[in-house]
Amino acid sequence: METLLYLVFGLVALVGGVLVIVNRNPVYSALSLVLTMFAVSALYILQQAYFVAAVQIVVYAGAIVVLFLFVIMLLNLGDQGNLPAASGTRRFVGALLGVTFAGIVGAVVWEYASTAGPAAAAAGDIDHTKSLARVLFQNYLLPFEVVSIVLLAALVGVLALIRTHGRGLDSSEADNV
Amino acid sequence: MSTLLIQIVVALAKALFIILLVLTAVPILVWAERRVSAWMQDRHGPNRVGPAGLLQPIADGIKFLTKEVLIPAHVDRKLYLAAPVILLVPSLMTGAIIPWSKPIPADSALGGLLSAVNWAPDGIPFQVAQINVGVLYFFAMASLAVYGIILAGWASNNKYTLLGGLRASAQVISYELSLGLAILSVLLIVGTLQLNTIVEWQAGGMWMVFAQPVTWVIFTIAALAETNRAPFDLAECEQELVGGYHTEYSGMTFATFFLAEYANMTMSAALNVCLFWGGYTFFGLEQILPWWITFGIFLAKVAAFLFLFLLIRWTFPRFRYDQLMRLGWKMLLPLALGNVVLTALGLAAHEMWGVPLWPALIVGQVALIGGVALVSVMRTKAESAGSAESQARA
Amino acid sequence: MLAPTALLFLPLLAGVLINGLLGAKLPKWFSAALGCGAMGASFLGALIVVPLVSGGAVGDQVLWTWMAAGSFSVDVALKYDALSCVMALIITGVSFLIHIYAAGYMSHEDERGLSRFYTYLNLFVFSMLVLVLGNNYALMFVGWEGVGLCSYLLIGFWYDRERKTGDSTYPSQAAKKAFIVNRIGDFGFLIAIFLMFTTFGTLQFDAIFSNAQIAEGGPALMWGKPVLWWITALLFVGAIGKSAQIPLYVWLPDAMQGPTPVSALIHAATMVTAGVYMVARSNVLYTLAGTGPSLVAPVGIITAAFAATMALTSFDFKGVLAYSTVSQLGYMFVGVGLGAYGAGVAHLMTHAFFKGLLFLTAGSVLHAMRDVGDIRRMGGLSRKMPITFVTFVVAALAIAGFPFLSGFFSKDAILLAAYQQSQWMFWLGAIAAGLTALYMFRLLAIAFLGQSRDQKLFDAAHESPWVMTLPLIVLAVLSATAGAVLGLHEDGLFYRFLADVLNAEHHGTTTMTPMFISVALGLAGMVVGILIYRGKSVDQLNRGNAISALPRAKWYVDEAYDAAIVRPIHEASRWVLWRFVDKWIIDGIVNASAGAVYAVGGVLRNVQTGVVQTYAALILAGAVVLLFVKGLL
Amino acid sequence: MSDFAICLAVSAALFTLGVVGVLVKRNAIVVFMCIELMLNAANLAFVTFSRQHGTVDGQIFVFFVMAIAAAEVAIGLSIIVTVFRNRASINVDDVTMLRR
Repeated sequence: METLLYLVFGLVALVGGVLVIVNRNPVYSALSLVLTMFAVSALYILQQAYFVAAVQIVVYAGAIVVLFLFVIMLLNLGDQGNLPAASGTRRFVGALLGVTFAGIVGAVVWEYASTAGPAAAAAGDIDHTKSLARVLFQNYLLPFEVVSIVLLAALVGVLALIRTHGRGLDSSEADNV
Repeated sequence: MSTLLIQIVVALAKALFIILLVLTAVPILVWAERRVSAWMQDRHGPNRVGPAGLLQPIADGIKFLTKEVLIPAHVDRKLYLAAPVILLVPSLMTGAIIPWSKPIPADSALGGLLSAVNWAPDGIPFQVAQINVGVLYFFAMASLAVYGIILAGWASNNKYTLLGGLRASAQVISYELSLGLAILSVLLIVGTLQLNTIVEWQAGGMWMVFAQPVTWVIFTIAALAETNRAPFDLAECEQELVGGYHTEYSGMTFATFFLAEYANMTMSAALNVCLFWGGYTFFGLEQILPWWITFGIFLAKVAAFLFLFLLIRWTFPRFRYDQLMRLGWKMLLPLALGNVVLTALGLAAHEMWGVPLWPALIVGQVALIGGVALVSVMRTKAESAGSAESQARA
Repeated sequence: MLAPTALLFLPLLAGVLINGLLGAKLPKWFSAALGCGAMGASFLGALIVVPLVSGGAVGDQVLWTWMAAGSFSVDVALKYDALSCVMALIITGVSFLIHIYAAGYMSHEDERGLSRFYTYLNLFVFSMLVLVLGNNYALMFVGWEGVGLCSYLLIGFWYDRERKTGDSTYPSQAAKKAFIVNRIGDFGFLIAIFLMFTTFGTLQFDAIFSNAQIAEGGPALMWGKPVLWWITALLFVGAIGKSAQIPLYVWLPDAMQGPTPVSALIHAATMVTAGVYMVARSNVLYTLAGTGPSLVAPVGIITAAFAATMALTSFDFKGVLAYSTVSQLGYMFVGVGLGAYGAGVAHLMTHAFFKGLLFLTAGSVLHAMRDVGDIRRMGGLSRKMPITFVTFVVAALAIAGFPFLSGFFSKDAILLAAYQQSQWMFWLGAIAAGLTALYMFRLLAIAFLGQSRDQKLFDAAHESPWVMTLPLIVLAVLSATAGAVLGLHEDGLFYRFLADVLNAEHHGTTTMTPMFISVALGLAGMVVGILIYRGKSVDQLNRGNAISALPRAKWYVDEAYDAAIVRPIHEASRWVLWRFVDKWIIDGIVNASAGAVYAVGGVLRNVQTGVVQTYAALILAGAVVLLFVKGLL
Repeated sequence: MSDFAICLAVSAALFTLGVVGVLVKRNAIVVFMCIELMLNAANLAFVTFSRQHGTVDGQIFVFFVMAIAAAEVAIGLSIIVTVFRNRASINVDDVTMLRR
């Protein structure tokens, strides 16, 4: 029963991934991406990583893809948004490389998965948000702080990047919106 | 296997009940809105169809249903039709984690029926899903609501709708932060993400709002903005954008947007009640009252909140876009951050030095209010000094 | 011992750094005062060292480890013993006087020039102290190269002076010549150092000297000579270069292109004696190897006589003195070569006094004569510059071996050693002593006595200022009295002081015969010099004869070198190295590698599309290959 | 086929899809989406291994990846906006200044 769910959601994730690439319209690509996100989130839930699943939705679906959509619409690309796919050669090379890569990775995964035993016993503790927080803020406190600095840097970087000289942000951007 | 199937059936039944509940609430809300607005503006409002116009929403609904769904040319058909549904579904899904009443005791008729398939000593929770990341789930679903708006705006292939969609997405992303931070301080105090536990924590009249008034204010404002209700309804402001993101919609598709907006309001109010106003509890009375009366208490509280939303809508003028952004980023966000810090400090004082919890939290809130007052006074002074200076220079 | 060491070295270092880095911005008086002050402080340090050393044995002072690689380890360490502190005292003392003198002599330079001059001068003394105080051959070599560098810089001090018409030498040319000729000697020195390391496993003096017996008994290295013979011979090659002996003396006369204080300090008093010091320092080796009598002393005595002939025919004031220096250095090598190390060092010291003095008087004269050094345009200068004249006379008497002046003691000690060991060397030395007196008094007679030959220059001539005459007087006093005061006579104070370091050897009995012979020849030379050359006109001076033609042309040594070495190298470089090796082989390699890079780049350029995805694809391809290889392994 | 293997296989396939998308697509925004796909694939693998090993460290890593992804998207999209402002194009083939 559970394995069926794994298969279904895995399949949905892959279909979403394929659609991201196949769709010519970036808006559809973004929506396909959301589909994948949901499917992956479902896989997290199946593996009892509830908190990660929720955060996955909040961050990826709720923020990141919305940002994508926001930019797509802000640029208002019109026909330009529907760029034709790359040339035949590039498609071929890309596909070839991808298939080779997938083959190798698949072989590795298969080898590993077939030798791996059943899931470890401590799984009961995995779903607990508190234990997650404890590990995060004790064992990984320094990386956590570093990540916060990275985010700050990104914030400053974005401001520096989109600054237009001589024009305030409020007037120009706000008017467009 | 069969147990699982029955569990699924029960869950589906609960879900269906809640959806129906919300969908029933919407016509009443529509009617209430029109009557309240009329009352506030000193006019009659709808009063022809049925007693006091009570049947007016039904007449409207029939009209929407029978009207042709007009699909303009040059729209993206699929997304155009999907957008209202995408908007409605997450708001209905939100209802899954709301504890609508106290657990249904096993010795009651309904409880007996349910416990036959799903035995629980403490009774059957009147809650579709007791997810252990409950509040986060609500948060996730709320953040999805923006897709409906943004897709509607884009799919309509109309500059007004597009602008409406953009505004909505920016607004929702901005206020999500304050909303999350406001919820965070509640979570810090209770120490769990499960909504029923949060409600039980407040049993006996120790409602969160008494300990966290500032948090409640932040939450309410952010939630209003999240639901695109006035005074934050810039995505659909008639004066600038005709009808905003739903300009191109008509008939049942338009009705779905309507439905979604009121469903959103209801869920937002329900969460507000759960987090801050004790949910189904009422000063300990819920211990002795039967579960369906606590359900009634909960509904009454939600209704009161909805009434508050209506009052706000018809009282406050709409924000300008830059004012909206300033409020979100420059006032609410710092305030929410400070709130979290002070709450955490209060909790730390409680846990480490044994300071009683409530005074510790209240002191934090008072300090926050004092800080806000100080900053605003200083800013006013600086502004007046600045203007005096500029006048002198002029 | 650390305090005197610091006093010896640090002021000079400070002077070098301050004058070198900030000199152009400092006022001239400050640069000069800084240079002289640093020198004076260093002299003070040397004065402190002497009683410490004479009071008892002072061991080597290890400052820090310079370099260590495997068994090879060299310390920056100083050796304080009688020899090194005598050398330090001579160097700092004479240098101090010359520093002061230079303040007057170089007063026409601008701020840049003056500070540069004092920078080099201080750096020179610093290097010289490293040379004489180092306790191993590596550190000695550092000082050796340091003084060589300073010599190069100072000879070429007026590097911007053009080639004078009809003159084959000019400062930058002379500087290069000195540097390159010295390289030949340094090459020998370096090989000697390598040999010592492979033989003894160390470069420290004491360790080498105490193990020298082993090497002496070892197998023959080449041509039937033991390794120690080669070591000492090659060391002496270094000394030949630095101390201007045959066949590498040619750089020294040209080095007179430098400022006169430099000639006095470096090319008379201190640097050129470094070779003598080295041989004296290595006396244990030389005594064991027997190289001294067979190689060092013959080279020295031949140089002494040979250079004297050229001094006799030169018309350049400083040129006479330069050849005289070469000649006197030859005497010193005779001393140290014949085992009379004390005598050699004593002559080194007295020579520093009187030859320094002679050069300073030369500077004084040049100063007065507007840098005209040709003695045929001088004459009668004794009337214009009495102090210079008197000090010159004292110095000339000292170098000529006039009884009881300093040169008398030191030169006769050397001639005594020669008399005891080798008759031909003694007679050649005695003749050279006579020639020394002859050319000195020839110079005296032409330049200072008689009538002026260039009235315009004569009228403008004047006595030098006190900063220049004061060192003259001090040095004159030293030249006159050093022998008697310091006890340069046999078994005197000086020799007893040095006895620990220098194993004085006594051959046969002491005799007065050589002294009488050399004094007689010297006095004869003086009288003859005065009589012949006093009041000669320019034409009479120019009129040469068969005997004087060859030495006047400097025996065509420069020309011979030019034809035998310089030209072949030039031509070979031009036709083989440049036209063939450089143009075809080296340029070919360079161009071929550049062309290969260009060709490969031309192919790889296609990868550089600027499209990020191409790069991503390449990265992925690399990852695939890596994974594949990893899988295969 | 165990659940574990399914998740890993999905992860690998998703990653490959992302790679192919990055290589093939021309629209810079979609290229970014494909990068997100790859990150998600990695996250899925993290969570799967975390479950397999019975520790939460893998999930912690997912948070870090998400935080970095958020930063990366913010920067990346603002770069795209800037490029679009200057060149009126979001075709990655048009942005070839790396060549010079």
